[in-house]
Amino acid sequence: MELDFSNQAHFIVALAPEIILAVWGMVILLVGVSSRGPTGPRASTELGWLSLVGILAAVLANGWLYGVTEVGTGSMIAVDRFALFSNWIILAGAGLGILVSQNYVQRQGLQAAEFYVLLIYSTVGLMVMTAARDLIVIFLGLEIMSVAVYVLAAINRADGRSAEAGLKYFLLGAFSTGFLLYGIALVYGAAGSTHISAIAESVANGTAHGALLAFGIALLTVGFSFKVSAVPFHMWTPDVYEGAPTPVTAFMSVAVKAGAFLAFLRVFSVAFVDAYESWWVILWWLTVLTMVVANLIATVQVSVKRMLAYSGIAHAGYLMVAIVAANETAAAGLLFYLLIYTLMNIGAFGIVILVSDHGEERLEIQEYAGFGWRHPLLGLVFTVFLLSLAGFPGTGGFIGKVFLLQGAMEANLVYLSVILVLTTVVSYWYYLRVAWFMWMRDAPPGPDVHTIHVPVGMRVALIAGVILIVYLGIFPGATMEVARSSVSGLSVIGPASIGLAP
Amino acid sequence: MTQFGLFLMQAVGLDESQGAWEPLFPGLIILLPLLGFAVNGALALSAARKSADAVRAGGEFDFFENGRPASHSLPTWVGPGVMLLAFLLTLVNFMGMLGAELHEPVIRSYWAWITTGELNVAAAIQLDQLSMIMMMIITGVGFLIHVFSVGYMQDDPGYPRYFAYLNLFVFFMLVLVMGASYPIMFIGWEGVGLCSYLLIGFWFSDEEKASAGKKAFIVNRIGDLGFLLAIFVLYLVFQQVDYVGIFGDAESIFEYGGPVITTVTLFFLLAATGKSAQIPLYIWLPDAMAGPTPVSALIHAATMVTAGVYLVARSSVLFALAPLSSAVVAGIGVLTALFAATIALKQQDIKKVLAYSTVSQLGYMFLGVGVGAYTAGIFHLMTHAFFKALLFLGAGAVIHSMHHALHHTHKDWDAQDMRNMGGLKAYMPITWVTMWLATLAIAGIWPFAGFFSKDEIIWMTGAMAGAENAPYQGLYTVYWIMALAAAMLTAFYMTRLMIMTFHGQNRTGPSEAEHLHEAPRTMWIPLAILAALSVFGGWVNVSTDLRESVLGGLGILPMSDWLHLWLEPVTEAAHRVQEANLGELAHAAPLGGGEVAWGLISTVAALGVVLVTARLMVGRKVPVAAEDAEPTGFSRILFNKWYVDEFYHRWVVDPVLTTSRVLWRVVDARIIDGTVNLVGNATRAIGWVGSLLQTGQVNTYVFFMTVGVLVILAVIGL
Amino acid sequence: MTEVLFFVFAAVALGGSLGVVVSRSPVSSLLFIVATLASTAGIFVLLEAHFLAAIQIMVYAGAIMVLFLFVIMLLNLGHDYRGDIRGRVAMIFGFAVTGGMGGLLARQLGSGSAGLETNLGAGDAIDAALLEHGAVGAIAQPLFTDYVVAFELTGILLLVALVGALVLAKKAS
Amino acid sequence: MLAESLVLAGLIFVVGTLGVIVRRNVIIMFLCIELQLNAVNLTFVAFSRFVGIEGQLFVFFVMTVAAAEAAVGLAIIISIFRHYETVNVNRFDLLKW
Amino acid sequence: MLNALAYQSWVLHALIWLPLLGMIHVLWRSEDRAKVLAVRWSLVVFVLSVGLWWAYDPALGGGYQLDSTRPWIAAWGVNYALGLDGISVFMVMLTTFTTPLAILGSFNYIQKRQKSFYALMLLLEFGVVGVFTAVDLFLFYVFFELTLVPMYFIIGIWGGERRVYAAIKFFLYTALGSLLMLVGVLYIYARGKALLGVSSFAFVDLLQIPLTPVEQMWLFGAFALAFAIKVPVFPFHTWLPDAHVEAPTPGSVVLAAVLLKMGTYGFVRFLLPFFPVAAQHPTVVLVMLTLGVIGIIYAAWVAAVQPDAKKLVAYTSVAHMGFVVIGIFALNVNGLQGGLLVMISHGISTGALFLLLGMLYERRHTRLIEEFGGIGRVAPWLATAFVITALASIGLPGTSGFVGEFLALLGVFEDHPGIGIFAASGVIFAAYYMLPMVQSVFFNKLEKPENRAVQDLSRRELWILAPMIALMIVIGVHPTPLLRRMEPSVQMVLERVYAAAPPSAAVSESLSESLRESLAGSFAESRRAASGAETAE
Repeated sequence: MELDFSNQAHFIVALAPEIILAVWGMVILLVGVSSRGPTGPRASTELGWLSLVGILAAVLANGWLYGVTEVGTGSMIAVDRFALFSNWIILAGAGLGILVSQNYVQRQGLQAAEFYVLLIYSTVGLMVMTAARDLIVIFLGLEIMSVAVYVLAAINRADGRSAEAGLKYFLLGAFSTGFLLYGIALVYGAAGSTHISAIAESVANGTAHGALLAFGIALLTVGFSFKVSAVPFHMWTPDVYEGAPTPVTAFMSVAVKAGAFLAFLRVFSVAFVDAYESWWVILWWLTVLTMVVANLIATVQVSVKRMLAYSGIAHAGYLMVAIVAANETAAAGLLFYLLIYTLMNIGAFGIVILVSDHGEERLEIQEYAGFGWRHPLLGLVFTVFLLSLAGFPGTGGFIGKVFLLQGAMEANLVYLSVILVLTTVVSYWYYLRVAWFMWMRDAPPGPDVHTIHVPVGMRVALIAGVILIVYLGIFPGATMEVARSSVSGLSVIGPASIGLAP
Repeated sequence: MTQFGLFLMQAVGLDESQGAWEPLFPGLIILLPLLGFAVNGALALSAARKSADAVRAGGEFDFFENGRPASHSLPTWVGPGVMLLAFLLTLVNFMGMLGAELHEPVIRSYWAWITTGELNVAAAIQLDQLSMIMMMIITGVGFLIHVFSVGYMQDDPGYPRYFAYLNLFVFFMLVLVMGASYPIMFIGWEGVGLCSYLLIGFWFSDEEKASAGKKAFIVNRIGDLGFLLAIFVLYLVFQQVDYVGIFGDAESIFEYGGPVITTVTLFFLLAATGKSAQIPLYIWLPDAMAGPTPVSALIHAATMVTAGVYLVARSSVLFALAPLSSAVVAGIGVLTALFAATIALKQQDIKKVLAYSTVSQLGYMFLGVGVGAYTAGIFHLMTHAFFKALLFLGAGAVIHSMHHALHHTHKDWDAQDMRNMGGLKAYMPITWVTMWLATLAIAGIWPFAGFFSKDEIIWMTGAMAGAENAPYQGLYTVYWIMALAAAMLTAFYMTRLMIMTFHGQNRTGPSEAEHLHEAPRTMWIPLAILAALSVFGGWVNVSTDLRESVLGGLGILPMSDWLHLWLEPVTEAAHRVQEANLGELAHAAPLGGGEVAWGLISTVAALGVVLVTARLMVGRKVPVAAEDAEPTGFSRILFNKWYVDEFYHRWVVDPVLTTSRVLWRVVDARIIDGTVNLVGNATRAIGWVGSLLQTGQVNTYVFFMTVGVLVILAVIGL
Repeated sequence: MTEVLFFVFAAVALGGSLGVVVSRSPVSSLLFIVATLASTAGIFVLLEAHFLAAIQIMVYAGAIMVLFLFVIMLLNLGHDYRGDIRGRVAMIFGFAVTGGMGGLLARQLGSGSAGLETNLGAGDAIDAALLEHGAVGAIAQPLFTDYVVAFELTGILLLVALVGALVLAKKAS
Repeated sequence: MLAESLVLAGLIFVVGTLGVIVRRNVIIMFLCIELQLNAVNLTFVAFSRFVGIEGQLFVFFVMTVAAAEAAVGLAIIISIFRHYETVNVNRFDLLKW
Repeated sequence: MLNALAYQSWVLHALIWLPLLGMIHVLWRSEDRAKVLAVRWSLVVFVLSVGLWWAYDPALGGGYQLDSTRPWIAAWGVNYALGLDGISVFMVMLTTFTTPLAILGSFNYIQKRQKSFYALMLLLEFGVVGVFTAVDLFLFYVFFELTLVPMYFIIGIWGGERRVYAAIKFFLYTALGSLLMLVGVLYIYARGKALLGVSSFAFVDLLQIPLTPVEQMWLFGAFALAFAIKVPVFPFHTWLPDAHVEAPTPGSVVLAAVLLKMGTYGFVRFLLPFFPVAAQHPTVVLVMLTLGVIGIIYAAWVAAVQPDAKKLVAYTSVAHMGFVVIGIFALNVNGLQGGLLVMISHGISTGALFLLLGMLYERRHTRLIEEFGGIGRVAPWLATAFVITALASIGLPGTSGFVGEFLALLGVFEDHPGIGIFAASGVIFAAYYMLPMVQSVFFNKLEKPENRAVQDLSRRELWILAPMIALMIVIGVHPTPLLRRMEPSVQMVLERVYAAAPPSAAVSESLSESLRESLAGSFAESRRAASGAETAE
């Protein structure tokens, strides 16, 4: 039996960044485990830089892909602008994640090679997932990412909380995978294919089996909602974010969430766009619940890390508005916001990593009393990140939020927008609370025993984050254009305008 | 003063119409006191700085240690000086106007004050007969009081500040009477209130005095509200606020006795009751005696408190068009006149007696303008300015002397309590004589000034009661009787004051009595001039009926109807309205009898009261204040001023304060802010409850996820 | 015949799954699930997915479940299962929720799939492929061509799992 | 037979879900999740009969994923067992609220 | 000369960006240089802004002048568009005038972390000038929100005991409103895109969008809430006393003088012209007027019983802003002009009051009224300045406070006499709250030894207060130049409002017309008829 691969050769091009990264992951694995590899205290830093080289190569490849013409929308792997923009976001998340984790990995004595390798492979999984046009591939990408992150969450074997985080993430993740899979199965049964273009076609011309499709969509919603941590499928998030090593949390909160959202968007706005009527109400309510519940609970958190976890859930709520709105503006807003979110959230976690200088200590908000005056630059940087998270003018967070709101407005989702801003007000409380501890409380008397050393990688990440956030807050035009052109490559745009939400 | 002006006019040969009249620097009249204020104010500020340094060091700065410093000598010349210049300038203009036979007011507009939309208020002054007579009183009497003050206040460390305030007061008072529109008048209206506030509380370290100033200001503001509202209504109707425009159109636009004009005039009445201390807002004036006595003379007797009368006279057309309001004005006036007079009967503080006397006399003026006798009201305003200023200044001289005497022996007696005085005529003969003249004038005894003005008011009240078409005729009869009664009371309490102060045994104490002395020259000369005016001032306006009679000097008095004629251009519109609507006024009093007869009756009666009172009281032994028993019975009620202050406190001030506290503590802090905080706290509380669901138990998480799935499936499947 | 077999397998599968949930010992749970997997494999055969039926037995019921058993033994979990099943309230809620879900699913799937059996001739295509390539080949053909990307991805997945298991399970150095 | 298979799969799935809700032994919870996956597999196979071979391919991939998850999952369970000396999930509550 | 320098073309940009440059400069240099630099920069800004008085020419109509537009976020049609009209020109000048004085007034008060403080003050100026000069709604919103941050830190870091509570409350409360407004902004924008195909946030473009009455009502609500909280209008005012009491002196000054004006400015700039149908809906007007009147009276009463002088003045702000609100919703020229003038005058007089209270606080370290007494004896100049300012604040004629209140009340009275009467009673209560405080602090016996040590004004303090007091009097005596400059723009706003209503619904004029008519005797009627006939011919 001859196998003819000529039709598959283009995958090598289409998946160039992923392949580069995957291969690079193996290289690092080999370097890391070989006796000639880097040893001693600097090992993790060096491996980190090495991993960044891979990320950089993937970035270059991704840029190169802009010059490549796609073979057609029938391909399982998309090389459209959307996928490429998604790659930027994910690679940015991964790169920044590596930068903020170098010192941490070293001081916690984690297994550096494995750490970076898993991080790289989860990146690969994410990139595959966002580029995929076939539910099978999406599922596999998701699983690669998930399995890697399960391990990453539990990777600090010295810490029971890390293990607990890993276990919870794993158990609940696997549980949700069941729903996702079941959904895929039902959609497959209803539409007769796992390829999203084919599904879209079948949904559009009505050949898809209505009852099965509806349940399939519902279960897919559940599956994706879990990954993006939408209420009530969010309950793993705070525990896992709190327990996992902080750099992993940072990475999870941005890249993983971004990947999930991008796949979510692609599936729902391409495959199910014509079934919009059947799913938008569900998503509308999930969105509302997510925004409200997350923001409310975040107000009572005492741990900054856990607060940021709830903040991440809240942001998921904001981002889901874009999916409910299902139009070009909203989709572009989603891309733009994810980019901003990646920058600011990693930045915020970066500061948390710096403050918790001996591992997972000093996470409580009280520990930040007087922080701003002891470390003015770090305080300022953190303040910018917080303001951006809160969505304040002058930062990218604001532009992103406005972008999302515009999408909602175009879809006439007025109530949703109102709820979004009301919950944003609630969110001001907990973001500003950190700022007030930093600047308005005096540090405990006596000399500062916690000298904070900012390693190079962290410095790069923070500076890049702050500059980009402010830049995107003031001059968002070019990036917005790119985001918009990226979604116009996504073949499907939702209904222009629908009625008011329930 | 007007006599003098007349004389001058004739002397320089100004006569009858001389074509269009150009006023001479009218703006300068206003500006001069302002200039004085600026100079004195600057001196005051620098002096205060010195004094403050001393106070901070724990002592008091003695300005007179090394002779008078410039800050305490310059005001002597600047303060009265600007007043003299202003007076002379006024005089020149007055004479000019006398010769010009002006029928239309002269208006000088300096700049556009408020210009927006259709509203156009110019910073303009209006010179007409009414404002001219007021300016004469203000600058003339004002000048005299400034001179008096030099003597009275010269030892006070706040000397420059005093003159600064006094000059500022004159400035605002001139703005009040010279303004060409209601808003400009309102500037003066509130400005004089401010100065009154500052001067009452001149010795601000004394809480009682400072509070008195505050009370005056706040009560006045209640009246000012009426003023504002009246302006608003007028603007609404006329789309302008200038006198000329409003008075020109008023007759054609307003229906006689219509609701709107009644509203406007009642608002104005509210304003007037505040400024002129009429029921129900008179309560601040007795307290205002806390200020230096010359201030009481100038502000709380001669000028500011008459602003309400001026307002009504100025708006005579409007009030003429509103018979109801006029009746209310007259009613409030006569009621106040009688009411205040009863209180004055039992006061022991010399200034309090004069204060209630002022309230009472202002009541007469209100009665006058209320019955449509605008000229009579202004006439009484003028004569009252003379004799009441004299009385206050005289009282000031007495207090000054008493104060010095008591100060010498450090006796902590009240220098103002008449029970501590007695027999002062021996020590202060000039004061004694001049004050008796004023007393006779205020008592309405022929031929003193007060007789002519008061008699005309009472007579006009009677005439209204018998007018052809006058509404509320019975009411006016009552007014007339009340007015007569009040006149008798006036004669009584003034005689009582004079007897207690100047006659009988001296009660000051022997060692103190040695230090009692006559007032210095700067103080008694103004007294003398005012005394002359109190005697002769009434002769400029002997009414027609009296002119040829014995009471009118059998017609030998020159220009005896002068004020009527002089003010005719201002009041003619009002008179026209009155004639058209009221018909002819009665020529006999309600009880019959003509003006001459009633003039005689009232003079004789008043004189009788004076003589009887004097006879009864002169020999009576008066206990000094410290040993006096508490009054009992009805006199206790009078002594306590009918408990009106207490009434206001109980039913107005306290409720407002209590309500304010409730609003703050309950409504603001609990309800409104409580709601705000509740929202915040509830948000967090809900968040806290929500966080409890996050149990850390995987089973729980799974359960909630499954519930979510179930709900979603149910929504889709059902 | 097929019908009868189907219902037998179905009964065993369902009963087995219930056994997993209710049995106290992890080991018996494990045995119940093996039963379920095996009967499912039987149903696979009835649905003419022969290859899947085979690997279901070998890989799933065999290898994976043995791994489970290995871990159970390793952790020595044979005895202490008091408190393993949650309290009555949780049970009631659990049954209510899952019962509702089951009802909904059964209703929707039972009636909802009605039109599907008739209008597609995919079964014939599968039969043809089976005839042409054999049971393994019918799957292998698309697996290595159309779905080669997915296949390669499973490679990465397994690599990740390998590294992960290694990282976590190896003794701390 | 499609409908019957689908319903059966659905029921097995639900039972699996129930197991995850009511059991506290991590391993049994994991087994219940495997039950769910098995149910999905059944669904795929059932559909595959009427839709196309991709369903069967999918089952193949799901089995691979199940294997990978089992490896990692059991490793995590071993790892956590080292800290808590138990596999009872309600003891794993350091992280909450 | 202004023309020779091309002043018109760059001044607005300079006014916005110079404070920001100054901020960077301040941050760059050492701690002890900060205050001098901050004063210099803000003075430069002020000096530059003075030219606006001449550069803005009311003869050219009420539209925007000195305007310039550069694309900012092209995709959304957002422009960096600046301009001034008669309404905003004085707000800008008020800002540039107040900021240097506030900075000067903080020399003694701010002892720690000076650099950050002065940097934040300049940042605040940047934001506020931006608010008043932006003619692009998006830009406006950005600046509007931006002002929150520096103020939050100014209150929270340099404030009093409960500073954090006050700062948070200030921030959350005002943000709540402005975020709802953001939804409104984007809704309008979306409507513009949908109905006209215009992607723009420019005021002029947004004004073209035909919003339905229902939409207008909702949007009015969203905008009104945002601005009402900012103003603050009763019952949204409770953040203000807290913020004022806790804020450091300069913070209070800027808060009172400028930040509150952003709310009322929003009323004039947006509520009236953007939603004319809603703005003149009888119920809306009634509600706004009622809230304004309640604010006037209620705040005055509450102020009167405050033991804390600063809190008292804070409540008076609420009362003053009540005058502004009723002036604006009088919906006629007098009312609007009055409202705007009260804004200016309140900015100066209340700003000065806070400065004076700050000076007292620096001397005595307390704000409790009962702790003072007889201060006039030891600090006569301070007392004089305070009394003058207090009198301006309670609207004594001849001071700036009067003209505005007079016009605002007049405006209300023209169309709503009943409400006007209640509102006017505020003049009584102004005396009721202010004079007792003045008495207790400056008059009465000098009993406490601490008070005896109080120093009089220093030269610096004198320089701060002198221009403010001078302005209070100058504006009070001759407000016409201001009124003339504002009038064309005010007229434009009103034209816009009334253009939206059917002729019969135009409330203004109608009352006064009908009143005149009903009053007029037959003579006047015939006269009017005659003159009407003449014009008809």
